[in-house]
Amino acid sequence: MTPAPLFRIQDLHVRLRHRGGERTLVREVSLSVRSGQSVGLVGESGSGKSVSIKAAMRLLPRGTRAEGRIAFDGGDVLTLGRRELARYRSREVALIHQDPRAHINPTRTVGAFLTEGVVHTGQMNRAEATERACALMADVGITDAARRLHQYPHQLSGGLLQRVMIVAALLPSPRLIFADEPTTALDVTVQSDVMAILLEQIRERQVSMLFVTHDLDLAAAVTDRLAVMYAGSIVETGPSAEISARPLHPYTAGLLQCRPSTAEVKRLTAIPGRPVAAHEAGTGCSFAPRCPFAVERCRAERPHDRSIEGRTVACHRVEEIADRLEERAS
Amino acid sequence: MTIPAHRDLVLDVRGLRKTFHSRNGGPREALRGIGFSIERGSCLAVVGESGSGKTTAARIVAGLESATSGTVVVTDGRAGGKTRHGVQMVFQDPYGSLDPRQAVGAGLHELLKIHGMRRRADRRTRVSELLESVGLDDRHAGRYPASLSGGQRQRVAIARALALNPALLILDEAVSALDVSVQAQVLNLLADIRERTRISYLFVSHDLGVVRQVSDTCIVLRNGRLIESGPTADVLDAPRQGYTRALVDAVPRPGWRPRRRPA
Amino acid sequence: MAVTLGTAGELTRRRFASLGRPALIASTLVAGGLTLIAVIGPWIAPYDPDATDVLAAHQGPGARHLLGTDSLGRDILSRALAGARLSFAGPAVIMLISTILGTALAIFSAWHGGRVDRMVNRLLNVMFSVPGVLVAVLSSAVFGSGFWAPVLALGVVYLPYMARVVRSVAVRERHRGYVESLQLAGMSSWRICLRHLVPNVLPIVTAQGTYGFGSALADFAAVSFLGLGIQPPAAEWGVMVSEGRSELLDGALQQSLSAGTLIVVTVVAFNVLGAQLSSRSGGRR
Amino acid sequence: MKRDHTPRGAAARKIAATVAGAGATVLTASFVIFAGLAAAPGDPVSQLLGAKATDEARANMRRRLGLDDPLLERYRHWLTEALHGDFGISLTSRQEVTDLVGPRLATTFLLVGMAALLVVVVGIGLGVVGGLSRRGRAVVSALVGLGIAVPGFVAANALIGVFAVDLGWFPTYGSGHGLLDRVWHLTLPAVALSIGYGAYVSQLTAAAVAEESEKEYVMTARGRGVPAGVVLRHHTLRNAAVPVLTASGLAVAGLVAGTVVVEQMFAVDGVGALLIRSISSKDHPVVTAVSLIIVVAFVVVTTLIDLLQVALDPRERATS
Repeated sequence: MTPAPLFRIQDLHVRLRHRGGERTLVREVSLSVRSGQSVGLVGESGSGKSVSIKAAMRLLPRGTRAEGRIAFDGGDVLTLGRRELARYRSREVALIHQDPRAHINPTRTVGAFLTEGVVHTGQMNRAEATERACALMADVGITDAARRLHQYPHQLSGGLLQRVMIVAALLPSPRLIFADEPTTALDVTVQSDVMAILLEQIRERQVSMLFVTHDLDLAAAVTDRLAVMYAGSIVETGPSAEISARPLHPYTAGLLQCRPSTAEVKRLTAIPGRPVAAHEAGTGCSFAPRCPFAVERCRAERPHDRSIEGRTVACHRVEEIADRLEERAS
Repeated sequence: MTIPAHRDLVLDVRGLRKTFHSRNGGPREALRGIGFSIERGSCLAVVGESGSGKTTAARIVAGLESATSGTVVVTDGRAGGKTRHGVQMVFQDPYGSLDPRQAVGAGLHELLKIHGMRRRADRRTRVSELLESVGLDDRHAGRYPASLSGGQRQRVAIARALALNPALLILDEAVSALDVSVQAQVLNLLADIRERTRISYLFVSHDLGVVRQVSDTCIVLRNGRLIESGPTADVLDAPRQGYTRALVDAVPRPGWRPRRRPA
Repeated sequence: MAVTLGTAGELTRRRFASLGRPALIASTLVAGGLTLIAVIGPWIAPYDPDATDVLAAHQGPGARHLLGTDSLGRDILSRALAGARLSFAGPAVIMLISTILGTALAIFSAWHGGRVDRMVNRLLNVMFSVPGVLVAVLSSAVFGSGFWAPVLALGVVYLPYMARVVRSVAVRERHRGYVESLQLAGMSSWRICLRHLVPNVLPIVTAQGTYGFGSALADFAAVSFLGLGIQPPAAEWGVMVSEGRSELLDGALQQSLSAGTLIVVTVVAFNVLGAQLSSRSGGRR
Repeated sequence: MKRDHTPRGAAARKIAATVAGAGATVLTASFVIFAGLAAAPGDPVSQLLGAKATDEARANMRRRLGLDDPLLERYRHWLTEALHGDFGISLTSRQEVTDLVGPRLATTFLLVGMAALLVVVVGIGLGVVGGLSRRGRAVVSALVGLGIAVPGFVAANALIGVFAVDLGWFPTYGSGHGLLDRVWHLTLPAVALSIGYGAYVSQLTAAAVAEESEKEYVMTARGRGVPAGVVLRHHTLRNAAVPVLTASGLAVAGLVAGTVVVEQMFAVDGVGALLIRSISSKDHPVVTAVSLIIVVAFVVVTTLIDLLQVALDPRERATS
């Protein structure tokens, strides 16, 4: 048997109090990340991918409730006490946000931002933290580190600021990094640069990563495994290369086909309708209204995870349609 | 570059310069002398990263901004007034592209009315036509923007632009804010419209995949300078400039690896 | 001034707004009721508010005089009801002036942007940096006391508050795609401003106007209280508080208390209503 | 022209511009006040000499007061004198305006100081409680909502009725002699003066603290396991300080102008009461001087806030 994964989400439900009732944001999500592994969590807006990460950090906003089990190294994250939670957040995991400018306090210096995490949780004194921050800044290609420490966020470009965010994440030597759309706000060439730096650093240090993005091509290129989310649920999980080469869920296939390529021109196979949020989905498969393969059963009954070709796919008809998904593309 | 006389140009831009004067930061040159042209019925893509000047160029062509120097000639076959009715524009943000306090149909009626369509019955027919041409129908006429999805809003914005029969439609990152699955629908719609009519597009985008799908020719801008231009297929498949190469290489695709920029 | 009272008001209103729907209904009822009294007050007053009766002076609350009588024997309830009209007329005119001029200035400024906008902004800052009470008091010094001097002065004092808030919304709307595409469609600036910009800033104008009405009412009463606005023996709440002050030392609270309470209730009602309207207008996006 | 584009240069320019703007405001205000009062009805000469004076005496007085000169000339003259500390002679008491204003200024300053202390300590304190605790929020909201709606002159009446007349703890009017007696006399006026502005400050503080505690960078800090106390001090309160200090400054500036009403209410013999009295008696030299003092105090406070902002917010310091 393989050893237990470093991080595991089982049957996660996230609900939000809304006008007296409750609204489902995330439904029955299960996911695991092994030591040293990178997993991509891919979905469009409202799919619940960012909410899942916030639940894993216990950073959900007020009025939101998470149920299920989130295990890190065997311990249950959702029931951690105050002290253990602080330890988990400060030493075991780290979070890289999408918009570094909003997530770094504009009135404090870059140095204060970088070191606060390790200094105020008693992992290093300020001098050690500063020294290590300088070393890491050099590693991620930030020149003139000593000067940068005294600058304010508004004096740095977006790409540079995101590298500062990466340094902040690496500083306490975490075992798992959550990256929430870390490059979405950046230009493509900067994205490539920042992504390369991030990958280089986590590989060197054997850090695991859960990478959240809306860009399936990007996720497939930088992760070992992928989980594709739609309307608050995971519809397909499997090795990244296999999923992008041969998608088994109609939604994954649709996403791959509607993405315009830089290399060839063809009429795009669009998915009709618009992406829905978890609470808008009916009783059946949430993708059924947009799915060209949907039958009566799909609209009536929510599909369970099926194992096929070493993957997990939430589709009633996966065996029947697996081979027809690619044909549609051409 | 001389232009053969037989080419039917809808837009001809030459020597475009734009300098912004901010009060504290000193002058900033957004465009440093660029030129391009669009043949009737074709689509030119303007490609570049943030700060390249692509949006400034589009806004100058539309007449929303004035150039510091250079010429913009629009040939729409009609007598032009102060604003160029022959040029219409669709903007990036689907939430800002429509007046939140005006129903879709009322907005279209208003546009047609100020352009001389007096009879209500005529306008009603035209509104139906326009909605249909962007994949919507009369049921959407009574709706307010708040009840429409992002993709539907951009469709309405396109219908509004088409209402004035422009010779040139500027699309400024018009599909960038949409989810991929919806983006594809709108891209297909734009292709259909161009097939049906003789409209030309000026398509501003940072997304090379999208550019490849919609445009015939493209120009690459960087820091206000024109780096490279030509047929889109040539530019993207065999870029001649290092910067264009870097742009193309940075787009994730199967088998792609992110690369650090040389320091 | 870099940080604005406008922003402060925004934050402040958001606190009130958290009170929710019951607050909206209650404040609408109270504000509406008081406004109705301001219109019909003189007709429903049980006694002539100006009729003196020295023999019946200084009476406490009782069956004949529900709120008692003042030092000249006038019925306090009647004076409070009849006084509502002048007390409301002042702030109504003040808000009319500041709303119309402030909104026009804000839209003008937002539409032209650039240098015009910077100049208007500077003008507003200068107007902010002059204390309002002082302007009202000095206006009475120059033009003489009465209704119009403080009202015109306060109308100008309240203008920047309105203009600042409306301008921020108008600037945001100005640069949205729909306004620019209307320009490209060849619509005249006038039409775009009147048919598209004004409707979109109207909710915030109403909210700010309602909110400001409460403060304007208090300020106008204060000027009358100082003896520089409405003059005795006219019935007006500020005048009543002032006249009640001398009775206070004899332990007769009712005149100053009833007029004071009316002022406070009115201000609270309009503040809460303004906050509710503003949170509802902002919730659009 | 070569400009210094470093952050320090930008900050220096910003400070210079702020101070220059303040000076311009004061100068403009002084002219508007002077010109306005000059145009006001009422003849200072009759006031000084009485109605029975001969025409010759009147003409002499007019000349002595320079009333026949053009407005700008008179303003220039007045400004020169004022800059040397001479604001002329009161038309009613015939005293030097400076002698009239000087002692009263001390009383008013004490009153404003006491009220400012109340506004800042109680206002900010309540605001922080209201902004952080969800239970405290409702109580603070109600208190503050009421406080903001009670005009100073109404509050004054209630305070006099309860604490001075009924309970007899404080004097009903007057400004007292000696520091302690003065503080005792000025307590009720200071409370009346501070209620509205205190409520304003605590409301704004509560809103700013609540808003800051929902900011993304606060979440970043929490997500790194930084203890709640540190997050509160380094992020929430640190960043709320900018709007809170601004509001407090504006409130203190407002207190200065508010003395006009409250002094009248409690018969405190300060500059505010003097202003109202002088307006009623058309004593224009005194009105001009007192108004100008109030404007200067107001502008000084608001300018200090602007400068404080530049110090607190690094973005304000930079070229924008």
